[in-house]
Amino acid sequence: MDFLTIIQILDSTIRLATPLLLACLAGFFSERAGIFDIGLEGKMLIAAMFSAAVAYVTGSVWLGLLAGAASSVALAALHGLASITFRGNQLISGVAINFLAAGMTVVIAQDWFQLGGRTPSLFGGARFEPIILPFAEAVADVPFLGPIYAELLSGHSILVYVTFLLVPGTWWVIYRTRFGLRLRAVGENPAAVDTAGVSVVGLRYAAVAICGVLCGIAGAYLATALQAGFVKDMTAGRGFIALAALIFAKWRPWPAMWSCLLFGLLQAIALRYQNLDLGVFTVPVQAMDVLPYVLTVIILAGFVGKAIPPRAGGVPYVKER
Amino acid sequence: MANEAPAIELKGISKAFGPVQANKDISIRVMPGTIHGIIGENGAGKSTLMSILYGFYKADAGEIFISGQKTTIPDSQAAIAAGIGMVFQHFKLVENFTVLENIVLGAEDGGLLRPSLAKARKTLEELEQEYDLKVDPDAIIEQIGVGAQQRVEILKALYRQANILILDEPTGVLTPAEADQLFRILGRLREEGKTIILITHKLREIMEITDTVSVMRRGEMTATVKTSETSPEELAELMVGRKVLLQVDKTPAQPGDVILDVKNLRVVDEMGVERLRSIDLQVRAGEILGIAGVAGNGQSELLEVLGGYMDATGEVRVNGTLMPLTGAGADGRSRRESGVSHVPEDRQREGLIMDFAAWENVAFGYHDDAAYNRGVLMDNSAVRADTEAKMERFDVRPPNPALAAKNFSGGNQQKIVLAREIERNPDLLLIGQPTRGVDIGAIEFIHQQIVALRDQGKAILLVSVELEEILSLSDRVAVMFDGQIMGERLPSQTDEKELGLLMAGVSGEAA
Amino acid sequence: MDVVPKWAEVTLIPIISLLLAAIFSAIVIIAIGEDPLNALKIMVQGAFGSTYGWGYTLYYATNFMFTGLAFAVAFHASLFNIGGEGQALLGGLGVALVCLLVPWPHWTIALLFAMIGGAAFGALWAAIPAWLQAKRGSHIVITTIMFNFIGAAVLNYMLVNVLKPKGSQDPATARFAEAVHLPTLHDILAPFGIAFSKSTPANVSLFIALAACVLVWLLIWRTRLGFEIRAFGKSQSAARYAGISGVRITMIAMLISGGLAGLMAINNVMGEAERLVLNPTEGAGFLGIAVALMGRSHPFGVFLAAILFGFLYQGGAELAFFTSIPREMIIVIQALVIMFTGALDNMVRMPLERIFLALRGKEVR
Amino acid sequence: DPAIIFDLGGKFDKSFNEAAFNGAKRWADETGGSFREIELQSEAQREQALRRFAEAGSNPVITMGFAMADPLSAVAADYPDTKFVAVDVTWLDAPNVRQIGFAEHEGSYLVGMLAAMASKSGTVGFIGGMDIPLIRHFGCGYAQGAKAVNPDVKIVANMTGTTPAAWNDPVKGSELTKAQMSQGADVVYAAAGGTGVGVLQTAADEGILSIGVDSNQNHLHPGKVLTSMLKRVDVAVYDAMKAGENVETGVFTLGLAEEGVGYALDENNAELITDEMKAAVDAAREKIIGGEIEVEAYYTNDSCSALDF
Ligand SMILES: Nc1ncnc2c1ncn2[C@@H]1O[C@H](COP(=O)(O)OP(=O)(O)OP(=O)(O)O)[C@@H](O)[C@H]1O
Ligand SMILES: Nc1ncnc2c1ncn2[C@@H]1O[C@H](COP(=O)(O)OP(=O)(O)OP(=O)(O)O)[C@@H](O)[C@H]1O
Ligand SMILES: [Mg+2]
Ligand SMILES: [Mg+2]
Repeated sequence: MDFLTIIQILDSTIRLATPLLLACLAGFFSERAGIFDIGLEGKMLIAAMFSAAVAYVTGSVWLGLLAGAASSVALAALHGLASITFRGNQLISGVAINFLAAGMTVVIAQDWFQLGGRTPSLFGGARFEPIILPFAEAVADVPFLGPIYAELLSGHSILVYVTFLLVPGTWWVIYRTRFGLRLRAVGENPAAVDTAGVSVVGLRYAAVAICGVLCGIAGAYLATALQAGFVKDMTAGRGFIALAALIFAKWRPWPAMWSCLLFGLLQAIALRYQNLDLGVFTVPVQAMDVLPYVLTVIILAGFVGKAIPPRAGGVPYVKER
Repeated sequence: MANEAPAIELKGISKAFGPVQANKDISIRVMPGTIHGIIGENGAGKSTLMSILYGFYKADAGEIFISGQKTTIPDSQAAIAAGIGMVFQHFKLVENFTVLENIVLGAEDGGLLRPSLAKARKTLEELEQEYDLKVDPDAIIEQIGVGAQQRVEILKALYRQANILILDEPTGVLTPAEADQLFRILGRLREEGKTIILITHKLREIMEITDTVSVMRRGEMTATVKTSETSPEELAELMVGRKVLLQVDKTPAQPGDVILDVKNLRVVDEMGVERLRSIDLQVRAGEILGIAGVAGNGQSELLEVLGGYMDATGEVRVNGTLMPLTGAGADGRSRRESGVSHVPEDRQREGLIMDFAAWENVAFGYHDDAAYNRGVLMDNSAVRADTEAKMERFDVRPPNPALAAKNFSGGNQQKIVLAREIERNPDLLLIGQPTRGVDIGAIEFIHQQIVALRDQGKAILLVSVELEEILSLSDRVAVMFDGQIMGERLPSQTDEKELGLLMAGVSGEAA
Repeated sequence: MDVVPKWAEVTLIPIISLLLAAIFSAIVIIAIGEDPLNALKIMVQGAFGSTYGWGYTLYYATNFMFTGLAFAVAFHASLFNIGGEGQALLGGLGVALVCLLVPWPHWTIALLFAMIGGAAFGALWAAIPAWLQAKRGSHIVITTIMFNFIGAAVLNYMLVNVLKPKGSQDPATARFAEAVHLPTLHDILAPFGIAFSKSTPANVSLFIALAACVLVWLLIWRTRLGFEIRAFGKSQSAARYAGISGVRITMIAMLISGGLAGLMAINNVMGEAERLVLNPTEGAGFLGIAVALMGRSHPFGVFLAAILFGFLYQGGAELAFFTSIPREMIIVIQALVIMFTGALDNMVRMPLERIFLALRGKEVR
Repeated sequence: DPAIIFDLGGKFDKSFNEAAFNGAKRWADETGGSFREIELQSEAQREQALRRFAEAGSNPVITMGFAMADPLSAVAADYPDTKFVAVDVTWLDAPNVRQIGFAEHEGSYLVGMLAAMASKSGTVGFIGGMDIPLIRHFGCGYAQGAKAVNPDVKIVANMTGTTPAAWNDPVKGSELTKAQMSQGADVVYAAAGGTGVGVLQTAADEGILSIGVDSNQNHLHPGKVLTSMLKRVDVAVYDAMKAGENVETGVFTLGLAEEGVGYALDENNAELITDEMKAAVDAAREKIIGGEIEVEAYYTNDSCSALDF
């Protein structure tokens, strides 16, 4: 495997990891506040649809992003209504949201565009274009560092850079601000937050809303940066992988980034080396296809200890019945 | 002084939880600079009333006056603003946060954490100095003892500049020394003019420290008296509605064969810390061995090892048979089959399954018993019938086998566990903290049951942090400190002071 | 302690919730320019209006009973088995191998062994995540998600490279022999003089699913093992105290769960398709989660929820025959039903509680 | 009236269901007739839909996809008066079924030739959807065509996955395209449903050529899609509907000769296909029709000599 291949695989890793990381951070905020969310997938999906639809209609990808985030926040609010206000089962609510998004995206897109639940292809200002970092071309020929800068770091859409900046951002918010302290506390012991005079409901809704925004960006990234339009079910299970990454990272921001990158890397490798010929026999395509999942299980079993979720996670806060 | 407005005045407070009327038209006045005690049976509505005052629950009816001002307290924020602080019966701390983080939570200055924490650290030092409330600000809550956790709760209130401090059963989890220290602190706070409401089941504490005392029964306030004008006996009667024996009534023990024989018992935890260091002890048939000690000195581990669910090395014999201490056979079930019953220290975490009905909890651990089974299926009606019988014998209220454990008061939960374990007719009964958080009526009953079991010739190992309880129940007392037995005494030949010293690790000879 | 009486809890609340789901579905249908009342009529008619409709409704419900029960059993041990889909896929492989490899003389024997094969393969697919959870603490949610993907790949490999008859274009096994075809409801009911539609896939597996409901109920609520499973699920610390082994319960609960999911294959693979195709489960494993949660993990609740989803599937298919409502609309309706009956049930319960309290007056404690 | 049953992908799959829908619509528009339709959602509905339409008197009943073969074999005999038209099925023994197969490998052969001729790097790519024999069949013909032009051509082939999600994962399609580019591919052929949208998009973005499938996808990125492998399902459906109840039954394989498959040439890709390329491909087409060139079908041995899967 030569150097350039490695660069390309890593480049692919970054693209594949970005939507995972956004969704993972979204889940991070929600679950750290004690609201479990298996509806990441659905929120991403609806955001992908609305961002592409609005970007197409207005010709502005930024308006698309806004619309995507808004639609995702709307589903997040529904989740909040069910799990915070009405203290419902958070898992059921998440399942319902995934179904709702899978159905609604196609119904709406079909109603609007008559393209069988697709949106028309986006072009020009309706898409996020890659950003070439300064001097990328100039230094491209510098050995070793040149390609790393020009090929690997440069040339992604702005959302990629934003996403990776969100990791230290999230860390800072969670561990260095009042909001973060309260958020973590409400996921561990909401009664402590309540008796300290802070609104549990308010905090949880805030967390769920942040989750919605981040899922919205993830969906918009898929439909308007990586792709040029919405195709039904285009999230293809990424919300669930993000959830796995979150558990893998034990609900911490930096490890979340590393685990998303790991998942991205495994996928990138599997995509590049199908039918791995080992001389003696050829590894079938199916085996390469599941490599990321098998490795996840092995890593989980071998290296990661017990992951302890936020203690109040998944449990509605009831102080009197 | 006389015509000063009361610090707190509640008028006609009522509160229902669904069909349960927890508080019914309650009025109360507490003057500033006094300590006001509230006593009452489990489930009488004490905690509910205080939670209303603190804005945790909303009252259905009634008015609250703070320093003569009519105040509405819709949430805890408002209570804090009105200068009220509360230490709940079950602490409201974030277990994996540091002490400092718990203290600033909700009382931060500004959006950034560092300045808040720095300021809190300074204030905390001053408060520690002023009230002698020692805690390490950087310790993680779950790693410090309950006593320290309670100090954190008090510091939390003081940090919010509370003038009115409510403590709900603060001494339930404290050692005598810790309790004494708490009362010194409360005394100092009173001197400063702060108002304190103290809920407790311990009449001794009421008599010792309060100025006035109110008695609650079944959601109503039945009496408010000056402490100096009443007696423990009178209070107990007001509370329970009948005469209560405050002393355990028992005959001298008649020890028989050695039932439990422990030699060189050691436990090392996952972190490599030695929890038990070479414990040797024996319990004979027909005697109660009391283990005294500050919580966290190995008593819990001792009970868990004997109960079969903590790995250890050494020798444990029951009725002369060697018990496996690791691997197969080292579990609660096998231990029960060997004639060991165990009333665990923490009834809500271990002794009971809170979501299970009472009858399921009565079967819990004994669900293999032939009497509870018919072929491959469990005989639920047999269990229910047995539960009804047990509930009646142990006066569990309400005597409803279908009610979930979580819906019983603490005292009644404890009675369910006791009924289950005692009625098994074990050779050896391990019993931890039998009366924690239980009202005096129930304590009297539980103590009688334990003594009766001893008189049937059973061996009993009693672990309690209540020295009074240890002294009145045990036939012999062993004191544990730092995983070791510091010494053994006969209750008739020792006193709380001597035991207190042993508990603090001052060895027998020096004491 | 409960404010809302039991009869209202099991009738009034679900009915009002379903009504709300129907209202919101109607709004969406109106928004895309169709007639909701007509749609409802078609769905109810189509699902319950004939033995033909019932046949399909019950066929789908059978699938959901198996996967719903599978999830419920693990859930009682507080294990969140998202792997029903993969376990049911593998169960399909087990059933197919049993049916293809042995020339069975009669369907009864074949069914017995197919049940063993399906359950064994399903249980096997649950065993690894279970063991990892019990021994290594690997989070069962992740491992079962991963095993769903891995299971799909295994099935794909087996079908494309091993089981597909040579030269066939269809990545599916050969058709099972005539002898292993299961009797349909038509065949079963005919001797009793009941004319049941001949052309529906509902088959004898329905009775096995119903039996599974009863057996699971017995297991969970009437046996020592079930008692231990529930105890462990409610409080691991108490289970430890009582000497209930967590490793043992985790393994057993997951094996039963995987086995039940694998059993589903007798319905869809052996009973309906009579061969193994790619993606035979079609999400029934995932829907089992919703079914179990809506049924409050109680076998009878699972049964009712399974029928409800069977209705939505079959009614939805009829909708597709007679209207131009897009098929994704059915998914939306399902989502709304799950949402209102499963997650927003308190929205109905809370006002009802107030009403019942007012009706009842207070009792003093 | 005729009826049509779309396969699980749905009638707007940008692929063969959509082609069928277009054929049906064309018939309806031209004749003013109407047809009934259903998009399947589950396996169990296959048989259900067949019976439903047959009992409702629809004739002919047109089905899409090889997966209908099995239910048809069970149902067709029950409705001897109904004609069934099965697209992508050629192996049933049923007198009242018109079975239509397409020689996808022949069409793929032609686009394979075009790919090899258009490639400057000598490496061409193939991206399949879910790994099933049908898709391997496409890939096998493609590889043979490419090798016929340039025996040293390197063919990079990938499948998107092993679950149905593989048909709707354009992101993975993009990544596969980029991966194939890094291995030198400068023309990629996508036979991957919705995933292909991502392939064509990325190829266009990155400045390489792509090849569409089933219907003419040249217009999606004018000047950047080299060609599309046409599978004239629309024609097959249109013809069947037009023939109505009298549709001829039997097995029909539509290859190059019948114009059932082919490659798309229109104003969008006119500049990409030089006269020499066109001449070479058309010559090969004639030879295939004439039997001089035999394109190996993957199904024959479940293997492909030109390409490893
Ligand atoms: N959150 C709650 N929801 C429903 N009912 C409650 C709740 N808290 C208390 N109750 C009911 O109100 C009654 C009064 O409870 P409360 O906690 O005030 O008693 P208490 O006097 O503090 O008892 P204890 O001595 O055991 O602490 C109880 O019997 C209980 O049934
Ligand atoms: N959420 C609740 N729902 C119903 N009853 C409750 C609830 N919370 C508390 N209770 C009841 O309130 C009463 C008092 O409970 P509380 O929380 O004060 O502790 P307790 O049971 O007395 O425990 P402890 O042993 O710590 O004193 C009990 O009857 C308890 O069952
Ligand atoms: Mg209380
Ligand atoms: Mg109590």
